[in-house]
Amino acid sequence: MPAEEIDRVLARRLLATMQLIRAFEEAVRDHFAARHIPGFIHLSIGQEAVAAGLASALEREDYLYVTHRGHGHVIAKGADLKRVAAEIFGKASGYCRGRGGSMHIAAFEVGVLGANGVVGAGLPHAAGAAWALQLQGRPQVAVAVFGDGAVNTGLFHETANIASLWRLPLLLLCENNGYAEFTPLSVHAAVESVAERAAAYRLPAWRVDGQDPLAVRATVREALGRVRAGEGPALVECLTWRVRGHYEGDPQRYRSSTELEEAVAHDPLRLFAGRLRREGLLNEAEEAELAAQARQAVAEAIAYAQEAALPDPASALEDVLYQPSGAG
Amino acid sequence: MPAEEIDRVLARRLLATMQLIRAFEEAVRDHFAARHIPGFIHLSIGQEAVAAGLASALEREDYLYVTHRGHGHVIAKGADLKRVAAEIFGKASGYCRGRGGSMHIAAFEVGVLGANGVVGAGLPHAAGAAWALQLQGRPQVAVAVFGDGAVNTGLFHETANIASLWRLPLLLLCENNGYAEFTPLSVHAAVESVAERAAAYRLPAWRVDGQDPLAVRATVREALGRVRAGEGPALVECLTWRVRGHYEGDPQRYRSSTELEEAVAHDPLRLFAGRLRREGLLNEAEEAELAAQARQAVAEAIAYAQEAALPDPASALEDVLYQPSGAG
Amino acid sequence: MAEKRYVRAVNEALCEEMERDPAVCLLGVDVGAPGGPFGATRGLQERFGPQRVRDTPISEAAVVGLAIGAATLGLRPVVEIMFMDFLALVMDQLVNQAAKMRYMTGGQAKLPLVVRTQTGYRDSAGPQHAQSLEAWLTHVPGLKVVMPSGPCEAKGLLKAAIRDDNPVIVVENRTLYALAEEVPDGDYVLPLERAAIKREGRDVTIASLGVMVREALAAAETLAERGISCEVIDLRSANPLDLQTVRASLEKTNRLVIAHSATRCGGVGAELAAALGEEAFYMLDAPITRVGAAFAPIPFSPPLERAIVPDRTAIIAAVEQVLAP
Amino acid sequence: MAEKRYVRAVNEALCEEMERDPAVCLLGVDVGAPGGPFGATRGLQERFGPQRVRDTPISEAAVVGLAIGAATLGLRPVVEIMFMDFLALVMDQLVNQAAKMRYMTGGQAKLPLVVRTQTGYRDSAGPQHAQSLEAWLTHVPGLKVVMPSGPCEAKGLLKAAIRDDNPVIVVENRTLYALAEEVPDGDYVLPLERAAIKREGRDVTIASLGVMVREALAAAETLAERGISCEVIDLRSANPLDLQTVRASLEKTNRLVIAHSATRCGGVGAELAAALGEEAFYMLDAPITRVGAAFAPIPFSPPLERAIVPDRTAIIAAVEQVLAP
Ligand SMILES: Cc1ncc(C[n+]2csc(CCOP(=O)(O)OP(=O)(O)O)c2C)c(N)n1
Ligand SMILES: Cc1ncc(C[n+]2csc(CCOP(=O)(O)OP(=O)(O)O)c2C)c(N)n1
Ligand SMILES: [Mg+2]
Ligand SMILES: [Mg+2]
Repeated sequence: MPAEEIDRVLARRLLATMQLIRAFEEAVRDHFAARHIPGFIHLSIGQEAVAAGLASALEREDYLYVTHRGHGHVIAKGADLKRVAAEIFGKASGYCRGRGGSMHIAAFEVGVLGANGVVGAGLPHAAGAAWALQLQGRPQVAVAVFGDGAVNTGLFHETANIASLWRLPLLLLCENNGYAEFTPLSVHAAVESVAERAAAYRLPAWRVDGQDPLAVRATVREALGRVRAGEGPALVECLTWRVRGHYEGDPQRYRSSTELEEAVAHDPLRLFAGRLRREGLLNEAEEAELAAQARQAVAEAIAYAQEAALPDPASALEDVLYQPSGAG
Repeated sequence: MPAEEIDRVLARRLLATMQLIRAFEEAVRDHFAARHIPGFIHLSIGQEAVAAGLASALEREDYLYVTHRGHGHVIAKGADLKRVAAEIFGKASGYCRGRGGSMHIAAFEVGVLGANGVVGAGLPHAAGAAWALQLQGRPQVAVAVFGDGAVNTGLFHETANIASLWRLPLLLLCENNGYAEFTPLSVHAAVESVAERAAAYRLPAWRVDGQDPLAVRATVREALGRVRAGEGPALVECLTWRVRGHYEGDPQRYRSSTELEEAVAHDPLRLFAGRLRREGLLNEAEEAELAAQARQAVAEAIAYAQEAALPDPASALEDVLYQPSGAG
Repeated sequence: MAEKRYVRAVNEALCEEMERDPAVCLLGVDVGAPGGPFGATRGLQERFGPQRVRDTPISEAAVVGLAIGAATLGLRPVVEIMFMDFLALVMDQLVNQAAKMRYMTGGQAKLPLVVRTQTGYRDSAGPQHAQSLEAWLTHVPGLKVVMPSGPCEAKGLLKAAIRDDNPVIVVENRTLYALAEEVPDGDYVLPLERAAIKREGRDVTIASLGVMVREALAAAETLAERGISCEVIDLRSANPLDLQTVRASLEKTNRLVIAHSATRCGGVGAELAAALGEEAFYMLDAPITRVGAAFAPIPFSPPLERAIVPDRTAIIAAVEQVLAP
Repeated sequence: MAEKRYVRAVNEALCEEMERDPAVCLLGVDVGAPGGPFGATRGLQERFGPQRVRDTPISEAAVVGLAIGAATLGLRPVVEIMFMDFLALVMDQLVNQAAKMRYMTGGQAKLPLVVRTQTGYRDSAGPQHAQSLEAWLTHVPGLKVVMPSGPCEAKGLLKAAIRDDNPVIVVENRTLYALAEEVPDGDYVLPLERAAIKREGRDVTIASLGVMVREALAAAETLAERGISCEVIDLRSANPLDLQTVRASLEKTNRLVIAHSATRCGGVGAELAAALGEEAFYMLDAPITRVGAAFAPIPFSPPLERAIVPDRTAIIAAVEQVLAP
């Protein structure tokens, strides 16, 4: 982060977002372990600065596609925490009426158009949204979030080429946490830097410390400056650390304890809060209060989700197709 | 082509190969127009120097995967002209018993493991063959030929990444004729140079005049030197000119007459023969004799194909699955 | 009303819908400046501009993905997949994405998206350019699939597909592109989910799909000369299947032959036969008999291809079989 | 012979075949060092080295393509596709390439290639991780497809698949991975193309596939208490379907219920019902009745998922229905 003065309000907002994500995912972790949540869970603990920094650089009307590890982005984009929690708990009042769960949260009202259980599959959707924006002459952008593993899918390549060729208002945002499931980057990619691969599509690219929300924000703003100016898509690679396993329950046998310690040492919340304190922007009491607010919001959301009604089995056949009102 | 001295025998061999391909494809063109040949036909007229140069740099035991526009490569690799012709005419004695036709000629006996009607789909097959060679500790290489259009398929990307990561003995040989069907390169690719895209996979890459068989040969030899030495895959991009339409019958409305004249002006046979004459390696009588030999071989092959028996309809259900001998 | 070729009817439908609704736009390999590999989009880029009629790279999966994203934002994209065989490249986007998007988002998404593709055989297109794969799609909740059997259907079903708010796959037939018949001008829209009776008859019902409707009509003609009266149904839709229309016909004929181009084993005919074999069990005077391609890839050489793919002769044989005492 | 879990039986089959034949090698996301997402390949990279047990990038289509090329040169690759839903990403390589390769080259190619994948439901895996898509493959000439219903089949069918010289898709079931039963040690190989009678009975035949074999057996148990005797067939293979075994059973029972996890419409049961509805028409005392998933994507939330997917209760209801006077 450049040595410009940090805006106190912004800094606290970023910290608050990160705390909210963290508190939420820790609650999800615990409730999943207690078998209150069905299915699989992929947590972004350790990666919160990417979601907070990115979302802070977006307008509410911008569109966002996220991944299986998407809770953080959905929350940062402003989704209703209660409905996110309800979805993860499989409840009828969840964003997707309990049909999607953790891996498929979409919150159209805040521009989150979908998560995806198929790695890479959401990339062209974001490009298609960008194409629609371009055709409709609207000022928004579309953002695709994806991991380092997704870069090896054919869809990354096809999408990047088309987006560049058509100068789409699209931001490709890679969360490079060094792993695709249990496989480290060096075993799955011929080139360690995702940003380096962008040249093959004439995409301007940035590589940034994904543990620093201000750096992420600044880089995304710079990239989006070009995108919004009609200069075509851009790619931002955020280097980040996944603290938990690929999914909850993953014993992470493939990582040394040193490596895990290093991941924890890169905790973006601790690092950022520490820095704000050092720069006199936050004292311990304020930090504690922010954390308490986050925990409070999460507790309410989880309580809501736990009490919310399960979907009616009779609704299972609804919405397979869109039916114009009046039709059978 | 570097100013080294041209080997007379080699030069004539290259010219003879190009003439053979040209004569063959002209005959195919005419017989297709006369409705003696069923299906679709994609000719490589104008691109013969790539096939001749490439094949001259390969060993008979090396493996080759070609495209829908593959007659030239199959012939240059040494396939039996009669069986190639018979396949194109849909006859029982064709390489594929008439099941494949022009778009699917495989000639395993000379290492041609397949053409493909799905653009890009053969690329991973070549990489898989290369992986087998690596595992088996054999000295051969595998070569995938593909067009500029194929570079935009997801499979190109996935294959290039894996091949580089695994250091496979694979040569990726792109015939960049500037068109995918009727769509020019500038409309289908964000980056005009295919070789430039190789960096995204840390692939060493060369760009060469595909109208000059000696240049193609020298470049392929250089690239294969690395590949055979175990340094992993390489990419060679041959810039070439397609003279005919995408398929026979294509009126090429999308190309200006100037452009078509330019393509014809790049005729590799005329250029190469002219150069050999200028350098005193060939006189007109010799050139005519080589051409006559090619025409003669082609005439025999076509006559053979025309007279060859059609497949027995009763054989249509054979070889759907491999049946161990003795089994039902 | 004027005589129009099948491919021209497609073109007219696209043109009219693009006129009517600025949200309609086209995507695909060579659909733009070249006017499509078979001419179906000829003149449309000139008319509607390169933004609405976009040539794409050979990146079929991404192109369907783009259409999904664009449809979510209110466009009504029509994607062309050049050969139906290449649907194999886009199955994830069609099945795991488009088909489930509305359901999976709890109704938040609406996906007005059309994929046009074509199939055909007896033209030696070979093993990778001649398959009829609609049965795969019949198995997928969330998609609609139609197979126009002639110029009228080509226009009327495509217009309906474009106006529908769900992903619809339209499977044209290239061997019919040059076929001409009277096609209504202007707003001619056929229902997507309903079969049509193409010929009335008493003795046997022939339920057919796509190009096999033509073969079934030809077979019925021949059989009529032999005193056998066939009712020929054009199923039109492969997903959903209009069981009701076929069932109603069976009430009259009590005998059913199903004919499609696709491989017989596991084809749409299997579902139709199974469903009616259950529902209409006590109505049947003879086993439901299916006509389809033999269990082999479709070979290139004409005598081999003819040995694999079905035609009117096979339908005639099947009808005679279900009538055999 | 010892008690082994399903996933362990898979592991044993792979290990033994790799010992037996140095041409056997494994490919897939996380199959190497991590030992597979479900532990099926645990210990194999340590034992056979990283060249024969290769972790791949998330590039499923290319990985199946690699296996095709390698098989052509004499390797016997076993590819793991993590979830059956992701078969949608490799359909071109499976269908347009692997399945046709031998045929299309006029017999020049031999393709000893295995694709292992898995499916399952009732674990809230959600719409993109719970599909049973074998019906697509039933429609494809040139492939073999098996669905092991238990640990013995998991071992015996996988070994047979690896030894077969054709592309074989093996569809395991993750919800059975922890199930243990006695599995023969060493060379235990089951035929790929034959169904097995899992329980003899007189009144109704239940033909079932994969995990539904277990549900069918449980249903048969319950029905036996009610005096109804069911013959339970494990079809094992989805391509080809062993019609003969089912037909032979029908000769005795004259009533057939078919049960699979996949969406009922267009599932394997459709082909089976259609084929037997034709062949065994005069043997049937009641309509052939199918049990399968309802026509919707598979939702995440448990009560919704239960509403969509079939179980023993549905089988019991179907049996009672075909026995209703
Ligand atoms: C096409 C596909 N292949 C495999 C999987 C299984 N899978 C789920 S997440 C994942 C790893 C993704 O890695 P990355 O893109 O880096 O995202 P991260 O999990 O690190 O956030 C894999 C292989 C999948 N969901 N989709
Ligand atoms: C996946 C796929 N999409 C579309 C086609 C139709 N098609 C056949 S050849 C071709 C163009 C290929 O261009 P290129 O790779 O440059 O090869 P060239 O024809 O120029 O030799 C297209 C689009 C196809 N065969 N496969
Ligand atoms: Mg990652
Ligand atoms: Mg080209």
